[in-house]
Amino acid sequence: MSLEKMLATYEFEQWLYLEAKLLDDIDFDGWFSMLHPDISYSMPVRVNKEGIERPDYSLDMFAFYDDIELLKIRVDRLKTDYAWAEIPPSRTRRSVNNVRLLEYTPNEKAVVNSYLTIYRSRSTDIHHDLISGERQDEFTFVDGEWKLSKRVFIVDQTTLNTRNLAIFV
Amino acid sequence: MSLEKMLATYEFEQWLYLEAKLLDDIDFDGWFSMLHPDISYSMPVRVNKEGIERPDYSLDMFAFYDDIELLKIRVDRLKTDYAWAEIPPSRTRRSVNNVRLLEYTPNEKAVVNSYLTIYRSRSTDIHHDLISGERQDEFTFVDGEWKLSKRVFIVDQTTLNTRNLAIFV
Amino acid sequence: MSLEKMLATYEFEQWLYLEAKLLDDIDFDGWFSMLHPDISYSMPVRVNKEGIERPDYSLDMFAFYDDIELLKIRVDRLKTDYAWAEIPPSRTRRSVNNVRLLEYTPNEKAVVNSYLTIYRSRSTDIHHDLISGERQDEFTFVDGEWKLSKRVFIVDQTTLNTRNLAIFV
Amino acid sequence: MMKTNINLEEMSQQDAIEYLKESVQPEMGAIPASLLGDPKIYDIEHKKVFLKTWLFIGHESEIPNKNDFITRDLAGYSVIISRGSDGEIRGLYNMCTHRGMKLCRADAGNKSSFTCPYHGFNFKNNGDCIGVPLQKDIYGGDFDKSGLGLHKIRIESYKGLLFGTWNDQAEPLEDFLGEFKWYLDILAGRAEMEVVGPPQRFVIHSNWKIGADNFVGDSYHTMVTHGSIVKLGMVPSATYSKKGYQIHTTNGHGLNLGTPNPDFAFPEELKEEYKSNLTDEQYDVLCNLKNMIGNIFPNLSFLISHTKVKGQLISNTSVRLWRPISVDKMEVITWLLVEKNASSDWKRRSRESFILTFSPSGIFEQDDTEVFTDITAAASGTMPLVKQLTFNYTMGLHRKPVEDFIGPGVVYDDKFTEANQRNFYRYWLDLMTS
Amino acid sequence: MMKTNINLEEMSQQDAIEYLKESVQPEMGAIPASLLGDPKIYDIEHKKVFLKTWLFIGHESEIPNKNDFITRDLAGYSVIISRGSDGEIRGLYNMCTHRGMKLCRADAGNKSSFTCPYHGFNFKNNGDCIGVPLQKDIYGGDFDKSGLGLHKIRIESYKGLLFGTWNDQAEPLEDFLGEFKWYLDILAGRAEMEVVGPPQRFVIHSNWKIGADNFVGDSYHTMVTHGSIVKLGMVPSATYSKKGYQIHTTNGHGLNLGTPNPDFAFPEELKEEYKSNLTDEQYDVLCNLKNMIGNIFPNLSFLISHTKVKGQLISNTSVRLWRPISVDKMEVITWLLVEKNASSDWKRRSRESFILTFSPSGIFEQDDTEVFTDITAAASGTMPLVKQLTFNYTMGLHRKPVEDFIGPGVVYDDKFTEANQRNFYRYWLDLMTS
Amino acid sequence: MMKTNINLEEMSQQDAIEYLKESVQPEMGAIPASLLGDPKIYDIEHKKVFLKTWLFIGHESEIPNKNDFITRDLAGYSVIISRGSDGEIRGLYNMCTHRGMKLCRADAGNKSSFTCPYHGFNFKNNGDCIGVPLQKDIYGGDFDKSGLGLHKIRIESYKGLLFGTWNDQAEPLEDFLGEFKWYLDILAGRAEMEVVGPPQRFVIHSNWKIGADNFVGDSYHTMVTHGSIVKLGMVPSATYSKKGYQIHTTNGHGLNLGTPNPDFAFPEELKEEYKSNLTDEQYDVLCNLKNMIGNIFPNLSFLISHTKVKGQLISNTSVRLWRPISVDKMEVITWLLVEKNASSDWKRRSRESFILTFSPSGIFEQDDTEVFTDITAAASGTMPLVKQLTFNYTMGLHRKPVEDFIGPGVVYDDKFTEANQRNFYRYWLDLMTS
Ligand code: FES
Ligand code: FES
Ligand code: FES
Ligand SMILES: [Fe+3]
Ligand SMILES: [Fe+3]
Ligand SMILES: [Fe+3]
Repeated sequence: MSLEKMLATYEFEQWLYLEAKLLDDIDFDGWFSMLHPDISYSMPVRVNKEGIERPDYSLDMFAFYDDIELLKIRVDRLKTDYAWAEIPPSRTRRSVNNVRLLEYTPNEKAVVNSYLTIYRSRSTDIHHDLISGERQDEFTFVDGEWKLSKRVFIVDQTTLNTRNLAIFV
Repeated sequence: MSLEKMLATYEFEQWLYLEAKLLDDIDFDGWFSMLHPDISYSMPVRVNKEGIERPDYSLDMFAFYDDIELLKIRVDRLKTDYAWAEIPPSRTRRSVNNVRLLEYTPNEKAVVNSYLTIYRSRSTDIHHDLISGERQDEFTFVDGEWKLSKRVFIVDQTTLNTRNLAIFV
Repeated sequence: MSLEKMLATYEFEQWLYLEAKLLDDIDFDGWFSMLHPDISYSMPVRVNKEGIERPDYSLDMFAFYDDIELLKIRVDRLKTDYAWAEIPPSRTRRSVNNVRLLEYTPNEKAVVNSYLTIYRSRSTDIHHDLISGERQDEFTFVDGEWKLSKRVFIVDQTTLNTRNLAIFV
Repeated sequence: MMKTNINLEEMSQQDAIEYLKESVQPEMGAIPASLLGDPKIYDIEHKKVFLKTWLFIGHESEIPNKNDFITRDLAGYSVIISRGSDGEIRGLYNMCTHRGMKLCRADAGNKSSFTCPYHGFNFKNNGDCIGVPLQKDIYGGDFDKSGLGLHKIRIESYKGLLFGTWNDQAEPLEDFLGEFKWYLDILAGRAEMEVVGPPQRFVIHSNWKIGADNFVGDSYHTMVTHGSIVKLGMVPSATYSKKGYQIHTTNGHGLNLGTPNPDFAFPEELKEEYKSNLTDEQYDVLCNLKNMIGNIFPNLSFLISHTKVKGQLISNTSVRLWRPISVDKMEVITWLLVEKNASSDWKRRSRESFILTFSPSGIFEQDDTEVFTDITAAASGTMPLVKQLTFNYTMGLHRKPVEDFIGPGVVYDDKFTEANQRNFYRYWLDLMTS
Repeated sequence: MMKTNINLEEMSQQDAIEYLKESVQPEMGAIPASLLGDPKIYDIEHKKVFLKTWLFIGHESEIPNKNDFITRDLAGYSVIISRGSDGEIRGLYNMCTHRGMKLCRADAGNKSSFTCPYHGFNFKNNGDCIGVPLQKDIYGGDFDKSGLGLHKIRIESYKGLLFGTWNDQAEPLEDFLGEFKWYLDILAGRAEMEVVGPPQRFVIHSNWKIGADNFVGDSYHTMVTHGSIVKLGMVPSATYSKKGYQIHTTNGHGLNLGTPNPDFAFPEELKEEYKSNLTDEQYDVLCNLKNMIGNIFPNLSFLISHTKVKGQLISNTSVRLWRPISVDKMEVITWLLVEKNASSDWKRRSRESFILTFSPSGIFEQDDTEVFTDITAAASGTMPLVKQLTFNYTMGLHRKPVEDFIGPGVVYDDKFTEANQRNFYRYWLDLMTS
Repeated sequence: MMKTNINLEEMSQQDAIEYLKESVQPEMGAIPASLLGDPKIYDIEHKKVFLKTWLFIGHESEIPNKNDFITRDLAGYSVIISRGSDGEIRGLYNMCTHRGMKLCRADAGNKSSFTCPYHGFNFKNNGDCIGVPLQKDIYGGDFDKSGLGLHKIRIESYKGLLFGTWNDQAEPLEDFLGEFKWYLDILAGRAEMEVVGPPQRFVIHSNWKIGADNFVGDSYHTMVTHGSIVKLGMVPSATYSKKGYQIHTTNGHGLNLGTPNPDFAFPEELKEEYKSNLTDEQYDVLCNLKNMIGNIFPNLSFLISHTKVKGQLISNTSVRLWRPISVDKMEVITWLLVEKNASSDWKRRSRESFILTFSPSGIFEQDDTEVFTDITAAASGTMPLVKQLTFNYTMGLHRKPVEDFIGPGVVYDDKFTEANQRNFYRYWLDLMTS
């Protein structure tokens, strides 16, 4: 197993951990600064097929289908005093798992696959929500930093069991 | 901390992540090809003891107690059109955690301990199952590849809170 | 990304995995031996704020606020035959995630941030508890070993949805 | 004053209905909080409303071809909506008539028949039982398969909108919709419309009526609940949502017409198609349409929204079902509708604006869900009954309807009124007490 | 036709029972779907069936030695099954009689007495209260410990199978089993049997009766539900499961006897032991036994299965409890039984085949669980009542029992009939309406 | 003997109350297990007890400044406890009177008014409705805001302890506390007390009464349940908890006074403050106080505990609410109280000992939670009713109260008696049957 590949994997693991920390700490600007201006950020609708035919998600409908402009709108909105959905913010915990480096060109491009479990606790509710899924990410290297240039989040439910997606995946 | 040990740990982390991905993607043949022909694959029944005496699982009864032949039967079955339990397949997510390399002889043998959480969402049910436990794995090196030669899965429940084990652990 | 930093991160990941295993295996002495005599071990009460002002936990009230002496009392107690809360012990699984090395002075001091999810199954109850939160840890190097000298556990609930904290976080 | 004697759980269904007659006073603008939180009322509602009225189950464009099918929920039960080999659309209870197994577990597909996983009985997609393994031998000679056809569900459609009902005596769909059809033409019949992708689904811990109530008449909340959107400049002003008409018809249906609109909210190139599908009056409304928000009783809300995204105006048309799961829980299911003949770019932008504003991640949607959840919690349990907590629906009670509007129904020339909610609860009460 | 007047929740228990008398018609093969989904029926069932009849709680071999004990669930309550120092087996409610604390929290162990964690009252494993800390001082002189003995549960056993009941008036176990004992001898009394390890436990969102119904008489589903096994060649043919006899006796018990079998399904070397434990007729049945699937009313199903694993024939004998948790949820608890005197290799292979086929991971088991879950969902709620959905249990109604079978009970010479289910629901109805 | 006729679910509320009158016999020391497990009793309890009596909601020191507020639960509903700009403390139902939205979602803060997130109605922290967007226009001229004030909750306080009630007819708090005030003075009035930080909250699957019962009179369990603490030498001996007095007054209140104490359990330097706040008799009790454990009916337990931590004696004073969530679930909410004028070191050590012993991680607390959970499970469902399971509360029935104690109430000179529980259940029964 190549040391270089391990180093690279480690780097993206840390990137994803930092991203999770910023989002869990409600540091939306910090998170936004990790995104590539050409980012494509999407979350397709998951469906029940007849059998094992794949993919079992939609290519036409999405819970997120954003570019950098739309993400900016979401971030700006969350910073107003009227974004009731997250006032006060949910207590979220984004556990990143099973990080796999699929493609890697040093200082240029990387394709990373990982699992995500979001624990969400809100207000005085004693119950929590769990959002589970897979991230198919692409990173582009810009001025010495890796930026997220593509994310597809495959959620593991056909009906989302959380009140909204006022949080990022 | 030795670099070699880290590299080896990383290698088995990646092995387990790939295994998880193949199972979550319903690629049973891909998964089967990662198994050693002499594999012992078991899941003992967990019990409540009087106090802290260990082990708190049975040495006589198991939810899985398979060798390669029996695993082949399960895989073949899942590929028929009559394996109703998984038609359509559950949406599973196998998060692998706390990977520890306990023994390691390069290009020969390795003993690996890890934690597993399986998130399972089925059909239109808005609720999910969680299966939590520990894997005690052994790997054998064959023709340049590590194959799983032993797995004991210690589940964290005395009563399994999922409808069946039509999925692998 | 520096190899040295990766090695160090790996080392603390393994430290936390070992700690989890000892606690999940009810090896309290083994766990206690990983603690620094000057340890500060605390878990503040989480609260709902008006908006996004942080921190959203108390600086005055805690579910744990222990030093080595108090932790010793807890460990000794759990070893008596009267610690009913954990007779028989809960089946716990401490999944450690998102380990980030924030500060590091070789053979001296380290600051580590990580996520923790505790799965807890008890007696014949078919339901499980999940305890989610963040660990802010500090380690001190003593006679060739890293000892935990500080832990702050930020739990992700304002009302703990588990019957007690007879388990360590 | 405490009235501890009130306790719906204690009451018989008839007593509870009597209580509703006394306490629910739509025309006075007085609606008891317990309507949103009491389990007994929810149970009666299930029988008197959801097993009796027409309920939305999908759009014809979701099953365009012969033998296409979708499985959908009808009042808590899975039904197969199938287009037969004869092109006809039918509804079948998705349960094998032999011993109750679920026949089909896919959300959608194409099949001319369904085989049961339990004993292999086979059913044509018109419901006929066409195969019973070893029938002669095990059921004997005079066994009659035809008695084992799948339970049929009445399905009727209007302008592509498919509705089903468990009630064999239900009035025809068009009668149920009545004058409201005039507005549904604009929503769903203005052009050939098609659904984009599968519906989105998510769960809110809310009573279903809060959603219907919000869409049927609550333009007023936009200023505050959606204040963040105003801040972002996506809608001109806080009172933007005030201008227009609030309209309701019989059977609890109602909508809010945002108008005028300096811009044409729809694809220019389709104007001819619109004209061919609408009357001059309807087309006139369409041309001035800024937005249209309403609810078809009981729980199908709809929305035409016209917003500026990335500096460009774009509209999106959607319908959403507030599907009750329990007294304090619902599944929200949303469909995006687009003009089939619109440009792919326009469709893409319409979807983009829909996802941004009214999908589960929608920046309008998400603040509403928070409100729905908190209201439900506040209305739950015994105290609201004991203390007789009552909500205030008197907004606009002093207003008179206008006579000169070109469309049917009772019309107010200002959207800030709760006349539509009063109309919604009036019909709800009529059904509950019928 | 809609009968919205039907609403069990509204009914008194007596009304509900009247409704059952009318609607449940086992002899006509008509069973309302609501029997599997209605909470009210479930509540009555708990009282009229589960608090009244004998229920399986384990096997004598699980507590072979003096002072051995196991804790088991009896109708939703933890009981201690203990073998006293006198060797006698007793059942005790696992609740301290002082103030209700649970006495013992281990699944199994060896103890002659139990001390309560709350105030330290001590109880002998025969239930006697033998210690009260500071008794004289705090309870005064004339306090009588003997009144504080643990609540005793009636326990009786047949061929090692232990049953308990909350009903002090229940008829003796052997009377309750009646003629069915003849077959239980073959199942559990053919040799000295022992349980292998602890039972396996898992949860299915299913009404318990679907499991009992499936095992008591449903050989028919094997062809389809378990079609995958046929594909794998583990059973000869799809109609393999048809050959044999379906048998039932009084009190709802029933089984299906797969026969003939060219091979002897059990350890050859134990033939003498079998002979010594069985009558010639029973031994004859054993020799031709291919499989045996049945149910002891209400919820103990059993199974002798003979399959080819790794090219070698092997049989396994198991019992399984469908323990109700709620109307739509049950815990399945399975025990593997083996001949104590069989070779360790035979035991190993028998366990292997059991785990492969009928454990939670069992390739038969898993497809059944899917069916059980879906049927339960389809039968839930009010609609099945309102629409009077009825399942069809007419299979084999045209058949006549055979007279010449060597065993007792009503016997059909073909397993593809629902006579056993009709018999099961008839006794269930008798209890419910008693 | 089985009495299957008993079935509270079947009974009307009135029948159930009759059943309680017969079966609950506090003076005989007989309490049916079903009191802790029956849902029907829980529902009645909610109305007859929790919507009627005074309930603890916090401490004045939590809102020291003008416009400070906290949100707290009162019988299942969120209320705002606010200190007005006039310094007065008020309770307001945290629900907008317009259409039911929750007004405030922070646990605590400082605000003079609250704006609703739904339509923007604005309310002063005295409850007055002071703003309605566009009021004149949309509600017309003669609309009267004053009718829309927030629902007021009666709030009264004693020695800093704040209580609220939904019952407008409830007797004044001081009358309700009656003679028990004498002891509350020692608990909460001995000096200026303040709450440390926010309360701690956790959930136990237990009926709330088990907690109240345990604190009101169960010193006896300490020997066993908390045997581990004895082992650790944190308390002198197993019977340590026996010495002292058990005292109860009217309305179900009761406490246990551990005494004598060779050491002074409180900060020496505050003796003057204590003297100035207490009568000589009360001060005398304080000086000899070893511990004090009790319960203010229904569900506020309190505790003064004096233990040795790290070789140093230290006391901590806390109150805990057993907040019912359902028949078998409660939220435990605990507050630590310290003398405001104590040294910061003493406060730190008092908090340390509180966290170690009675926080969610407390080494006393955790063993209790296990007991509470198991008792609740054993008392649940129908069987305890059918079998008439009854708990034994006869401890100390043979004892006579002492006459010479300096404090009020019925006093026993030994803590090992269940007189207080009998008194607790007597008042509970009076409320339930009133
Ligand atoms: S249940 Fe469908 S074939 Fe029997
Ligand atoms: S409850 Fe068992 S000793 Fe008191
Ligand atoms: S609900 Fe509060 S302003 Fe309307
Ligand atoms: Fe809105
Ligand atoms: Fe089967
Ligand atoms: Fe205690």
